[in-house]
Amino acid sequence: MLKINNLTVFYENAIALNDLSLEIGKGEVVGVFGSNSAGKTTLMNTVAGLTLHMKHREQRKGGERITIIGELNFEGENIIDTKPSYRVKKGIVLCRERHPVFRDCSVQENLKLGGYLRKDSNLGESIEFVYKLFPNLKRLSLKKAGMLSGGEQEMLTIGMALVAQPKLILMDEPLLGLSPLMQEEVVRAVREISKQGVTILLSEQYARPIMPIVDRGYVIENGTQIVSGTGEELMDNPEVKAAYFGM
Amino acid sequence: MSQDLILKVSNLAKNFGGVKAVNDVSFELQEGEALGVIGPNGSGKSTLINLITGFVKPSGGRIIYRGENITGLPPYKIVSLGIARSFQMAKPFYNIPVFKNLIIPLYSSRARKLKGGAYGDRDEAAIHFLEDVGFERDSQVPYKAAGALPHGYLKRLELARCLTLEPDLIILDELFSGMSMSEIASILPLLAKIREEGKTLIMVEHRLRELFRVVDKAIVLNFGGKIAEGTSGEVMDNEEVRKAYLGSEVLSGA
Amino acid sequence: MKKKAITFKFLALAILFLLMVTGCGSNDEASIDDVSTIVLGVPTALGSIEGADSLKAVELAVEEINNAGGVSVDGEKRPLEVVSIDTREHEPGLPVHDALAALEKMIVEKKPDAIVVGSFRSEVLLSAMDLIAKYKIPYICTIAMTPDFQKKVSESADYKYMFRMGLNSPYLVNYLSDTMAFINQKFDFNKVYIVTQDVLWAKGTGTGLEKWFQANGWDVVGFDSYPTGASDFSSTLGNARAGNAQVIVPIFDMPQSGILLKQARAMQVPALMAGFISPAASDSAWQTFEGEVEGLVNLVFEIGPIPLQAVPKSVEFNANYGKKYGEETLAKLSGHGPGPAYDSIYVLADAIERAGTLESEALVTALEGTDMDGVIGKIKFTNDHQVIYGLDPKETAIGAVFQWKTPGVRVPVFPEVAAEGEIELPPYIK
Amino acid sequence: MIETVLIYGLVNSVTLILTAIGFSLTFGLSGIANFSHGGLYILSGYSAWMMMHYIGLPFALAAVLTVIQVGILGGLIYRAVIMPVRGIVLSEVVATFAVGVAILEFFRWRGFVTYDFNLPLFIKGSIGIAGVFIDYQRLFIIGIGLMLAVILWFFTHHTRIGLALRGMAQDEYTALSLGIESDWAATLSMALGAALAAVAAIIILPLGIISINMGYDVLLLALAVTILGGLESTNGLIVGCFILGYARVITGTYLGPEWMEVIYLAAIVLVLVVKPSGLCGKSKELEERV
Amino acid sequence: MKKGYRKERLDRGIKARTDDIFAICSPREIAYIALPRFIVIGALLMFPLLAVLTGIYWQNVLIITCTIALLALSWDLLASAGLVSLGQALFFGAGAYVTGFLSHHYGWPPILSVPAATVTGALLCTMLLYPVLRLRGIYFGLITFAMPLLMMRIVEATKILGGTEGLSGLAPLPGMKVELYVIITVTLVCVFGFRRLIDTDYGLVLRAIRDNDRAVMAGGINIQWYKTQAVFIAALPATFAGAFLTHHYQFVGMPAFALEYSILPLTSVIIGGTGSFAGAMLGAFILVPLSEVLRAFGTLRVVIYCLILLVFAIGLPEGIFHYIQRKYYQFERLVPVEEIKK
Repeated sequence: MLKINNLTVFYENAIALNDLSLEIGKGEVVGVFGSNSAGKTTLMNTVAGLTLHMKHREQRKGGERITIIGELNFEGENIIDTKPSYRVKKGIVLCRERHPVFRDCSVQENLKLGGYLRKDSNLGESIEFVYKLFPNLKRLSLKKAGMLSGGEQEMLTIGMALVAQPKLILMDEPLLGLSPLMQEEVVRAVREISKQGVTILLSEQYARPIMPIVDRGYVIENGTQIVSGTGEELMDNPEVKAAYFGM
Repeated sequence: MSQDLILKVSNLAKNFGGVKAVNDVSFELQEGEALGVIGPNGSGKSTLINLITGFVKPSGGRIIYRGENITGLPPYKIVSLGIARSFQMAKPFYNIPVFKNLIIPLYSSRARKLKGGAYGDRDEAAIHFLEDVGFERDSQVPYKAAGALPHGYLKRLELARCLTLEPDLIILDELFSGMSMSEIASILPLLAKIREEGKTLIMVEHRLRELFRVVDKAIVLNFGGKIAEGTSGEVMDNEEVRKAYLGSEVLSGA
Repeated sequence: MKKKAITFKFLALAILFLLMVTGCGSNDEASIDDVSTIVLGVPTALGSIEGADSLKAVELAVEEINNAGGVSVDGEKRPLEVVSIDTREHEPGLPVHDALAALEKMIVEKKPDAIVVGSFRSEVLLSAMDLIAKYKIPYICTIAMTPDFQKKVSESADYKYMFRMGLNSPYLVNYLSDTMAFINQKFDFNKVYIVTQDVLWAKGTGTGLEKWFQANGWDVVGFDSYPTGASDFSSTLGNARAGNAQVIVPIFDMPQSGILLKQARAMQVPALMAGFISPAASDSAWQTFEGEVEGLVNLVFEIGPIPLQAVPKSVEFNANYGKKYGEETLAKLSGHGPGPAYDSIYVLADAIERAGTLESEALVTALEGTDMDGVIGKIKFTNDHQVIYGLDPKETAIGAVFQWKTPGVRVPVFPEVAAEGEIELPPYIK
Repeated sequence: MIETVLIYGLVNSVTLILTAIGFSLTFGLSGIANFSHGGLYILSGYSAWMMMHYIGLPFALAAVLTVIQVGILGGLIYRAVIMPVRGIVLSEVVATFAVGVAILEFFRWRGFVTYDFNLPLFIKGSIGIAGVFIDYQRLFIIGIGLMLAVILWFFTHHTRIGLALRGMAQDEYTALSLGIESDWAATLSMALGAALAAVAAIIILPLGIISINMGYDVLLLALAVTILGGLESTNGLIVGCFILGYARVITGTYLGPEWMEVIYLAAIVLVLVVKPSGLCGKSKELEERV
Repeated sequence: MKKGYRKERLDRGIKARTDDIFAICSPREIAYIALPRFIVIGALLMFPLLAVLTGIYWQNVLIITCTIALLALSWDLLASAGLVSLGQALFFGAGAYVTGFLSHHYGWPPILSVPAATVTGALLCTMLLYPVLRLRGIYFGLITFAMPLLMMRIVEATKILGGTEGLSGLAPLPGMKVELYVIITVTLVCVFGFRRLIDTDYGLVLRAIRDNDRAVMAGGINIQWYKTQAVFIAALPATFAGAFLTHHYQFVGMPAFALEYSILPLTSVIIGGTGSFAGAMLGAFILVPLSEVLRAFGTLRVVIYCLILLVFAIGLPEGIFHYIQRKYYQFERLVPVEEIKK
């Protein structure tokens, strides 16, 4: 579905992604694991097109600060030079890290915004689906999103992406900063979404809770992929295990 | 280990526009102890720290530090009494070299008092403190711009910033968040060393396994209120804590 | 993309550099002074209506004199030349130094033999006096109105180069108080409300007027001053209504005073407006205000912008001005400035001819002895270098009070010598 | 007396709302402090006047055309001036301020300084309410001002585009990742703000005469009430306008108009000393809770 | 740009070597560091001696330029401590009025009243701003914006200090040459002094307050106190400028709080580049003479001025000084991406 070939990203002279290649098949749940500053967020942002947006903005201010080289092959089309909105239309939606929701809008409004690019009028159905997935949100639907707890905001973030009816959801550290209870809830939701046939690419640095549902995983360090394999394979790799999955 | 009371928090409360961020929280801390503060997101952990360190003025309650009422004092006075804190999001001063980041606390009145009023070589002292938390003096790292540091080092820098003030009570806000296992593993001995020096520790954490390798007891917050207090086992077995926070995952052997 | 950005940057730098160079260059060109012309400097706020009109009046006078052969200095006929510079004084937030820099630039680069029109704002005039004392150039100002000008002139001989042809605020008080006495006599009104702009000249005039009212048995219902730019006058109008004021004396030269006029009609305040509102002074105001100025009694500071049969020269001035600049421009002529600005050229020409030199000391002495008929009436200076204003154009210079009447005409009603109609109560006063 | 204060206080407050709402909206939606607001306001006045006098259009048509035209101009200003420096706040301020001053001074250069420029009233005449006379134009101001506030509220809360604009204001990158285009949203917000400035000009300017210096005053007023009310808060703007509007009329009536400005500026200083993030800006405090 | 290549910015070799002061050995390296500074100092000190060439008018312009440069420097120092001021006119006016008061009522000569006004004015401003120092960003900006307007209105409404008329005929300064040298020296001292100050540990604390005040508070530093000091230090050059120009024109009045004294320094710094002080000065030295040059355009002047301002603000958002500095210190080159990937 998505094939990333030799993706390289520079911030000024610093290299954030170094010749990274990975593949995501339809319906898979793929995990990208690595410590902070390993390049996970850059990868996610680059796939979603945000890095390109940042690059353009920096360029206008003068100075060639961000360089993106490589190929992003989504359903047979190279999307490396396309705008974020185009990618959303194609079906790639990103849930950014630290669940940044629209704080001053109500939960309901947030979800509506998720369906911003949808032309059909079945927004209500999708929102109902999200409410079914996260019953908590329904209860809070008129509350301002900024008043929600971190876990609820993460649910909302995922919910917004779902309303956009994506083919591929990118989740950047969905479990970061959540309590164990909330982590469980999110993992459950991811499994549920995957069952609907949506492809999922998620990144996480603390992989233990998410491992059971990941079909395939990549471990990256300093922008380069060092190990890849199925969930079990990764779990069995002693080096990786020590570093990323807890003792 | 002496058993003097170092911090006594009683009935602490804070409202933000009608929201009770911290509600009637009390606890005591003996000299040399280490306390964990856990709870779901938004349960008021960070606010609690902000209240103790003076970043937020409480709506009610008292904070006694070594017999002195420090409720509502400005942060710099609280620091000068010997309480230092770290931030959850380590935001260094990006454009200046790493060691220069420590000049700020070294410039404070507390650091100057400790040095007996002497000016001293601050740069040298800064490097010294960086070494303490695992930076290598002879590598390029301490002289590079702080913005280029990898996350793990940022957290170490954050810790170094606290230690520079030579505090008696250290409050660490989610030190482990965003660190990899190996990074945490390398920082644990450091925390152990700090405890050996007899310093008191308060840690806000989500990473319970790692937390309980450092602290003796913990309090659990939910919706701003304290729902449990005790050793790791006591906390873990508490039914209310499980319901509100832990879920079904069993964290044995911590 | 990148290339374009770089060229763009260099282009910007190049433009800047070019401007710097040409700026310094034009510096030298200007100093090539044609010996045969007499240079008159006009440093004023050219972006203001008073400044722009005064410059036009000056140019008209210069054209007339040059057509007649120029001014004879020491037997030699020399033409006049006008140089002007914009001081932007009328703009709020402009520091005094900027206006003074403009004045100094003109003096240093254009080397004028005399300066006319001059400062727009009182404080600029006062601080410009020190500059003029340094450069010793005869200076006839016609816009700024502060009485402190005369105080300074009489206090020190350093300031003897400065003269004023325009009205000052004490004279303004006199005119207004005389008008009020006239109104009192005519309609037996004695309840008055003063409302002024919060600037030096207007407030000073208001205070002077208040004293006169109190001394003459009037009941001053209220005295308000509005900051320049105020756009709501309901509090004054409400108070005036509640206090049953019969006359409202507005003293304003800001455009927003038009709001006062309209708002007074809208709030149906049954009082006669008599004072000075600059937007209502020109001939085109009836049209602008769609007739809402009816009944307003307004002062023209110095005649010139309004033709007065009693002063033949003012009629002539209006005709010539209309010929040169068009009737439409004539209709917009401001109520303060153009008359004396026009006359000051003739006064200067006269003084130069009498002195027979352009040397400033002699010129100042000659100016002090001025006695001639002009657009504004008889022109004579006092000891403190102020033209005397009075009620008879044969004796002194004169300002005129007119009333707006249907179908949109300005009828001079005061002073009585110059009156061409009767003052009447507008229909909205019962 | 008290009736005058009540009614004209309302007029003043709503006038303030109208003058500031364009500025505040743009700021709230895209974080752009549009310092050309005053310039656009005066430009609208002159543009409508020119359409009426040079082309001979009826006022209603000229007004509509002006609003559209100034709206488009606002969008263009974003594209040409703000986009290249987007994100550098001070550069944005300086650039838009330069545009505004250039517009104003251009008119001054073209000689638009005489007292002949004014727009006609919608309906002439006045009406007595509780013994206080008020003209229809001012009633229009109250009516249209309040109507605009309601329309804008509806627009930003219940339409797709309005929601998208608000979303963009709160978190740009999240909005981007949902397919909302940031430059498009900002252009739209600038255009809206500019159009609102034009609407304000067309309703308020008929009260008096159009003058260039008013452009600077309008900008100052807009800036003051927006910050006083708390940035990006429409409720705050309205509360701020009412406080300042009534403060002005009350001081004007009971203390003398010369104190109007002093009280008004002092009110701003006082409010900010007591409440550093403006009257309705409490989001900052909440952030610390997490 | 060529595919597979990227642009890289690298320090020039000479820059890398001269970064450490002890490494300098060759005249070329000394010149590399010192020349830009000496050219500026030299040019400024030479200016008054060239009276024949420049004419009295341009000398006058230089005085105004230095005045604005001082205000801009003051702005930049405040901004370095995170205080974005929109009201430099407050400082200017305070200095101007204090010296005006001393000179007018007590007849102090400028040599006494200017220094006294500099210090007293700065103290007064610090006291005025003390209660609002906890405000940040645009809120502090608005307060400072309102302050000079408020002062102006207070002078107007209460009629103290000459009211709307102001105080005129104050004692003059001893002559153009002395004036020029005094103000040039003060400007240079401020530029280089501030540049040095901001590099010390003290300056570091100020900059840190701007970047992350919470971290500084956690570092045990009383930021309120440091901000107060910053305001006082920053106010000094501005109050001096006010006092100096007051005696230069022998007049002080309400326009001392004029908006332009707030806007010009701000635009100067934006055009020149923030944070470097040299940028602030450069900006003033471009904008003020530019404005004078444009007088030739009469009433069109401001329009052209604004358009040029716009070109600079958009074309070089980082500021002219930073742009020049970057070109001086760094070069750019295209490198194939493969080469850097190790």
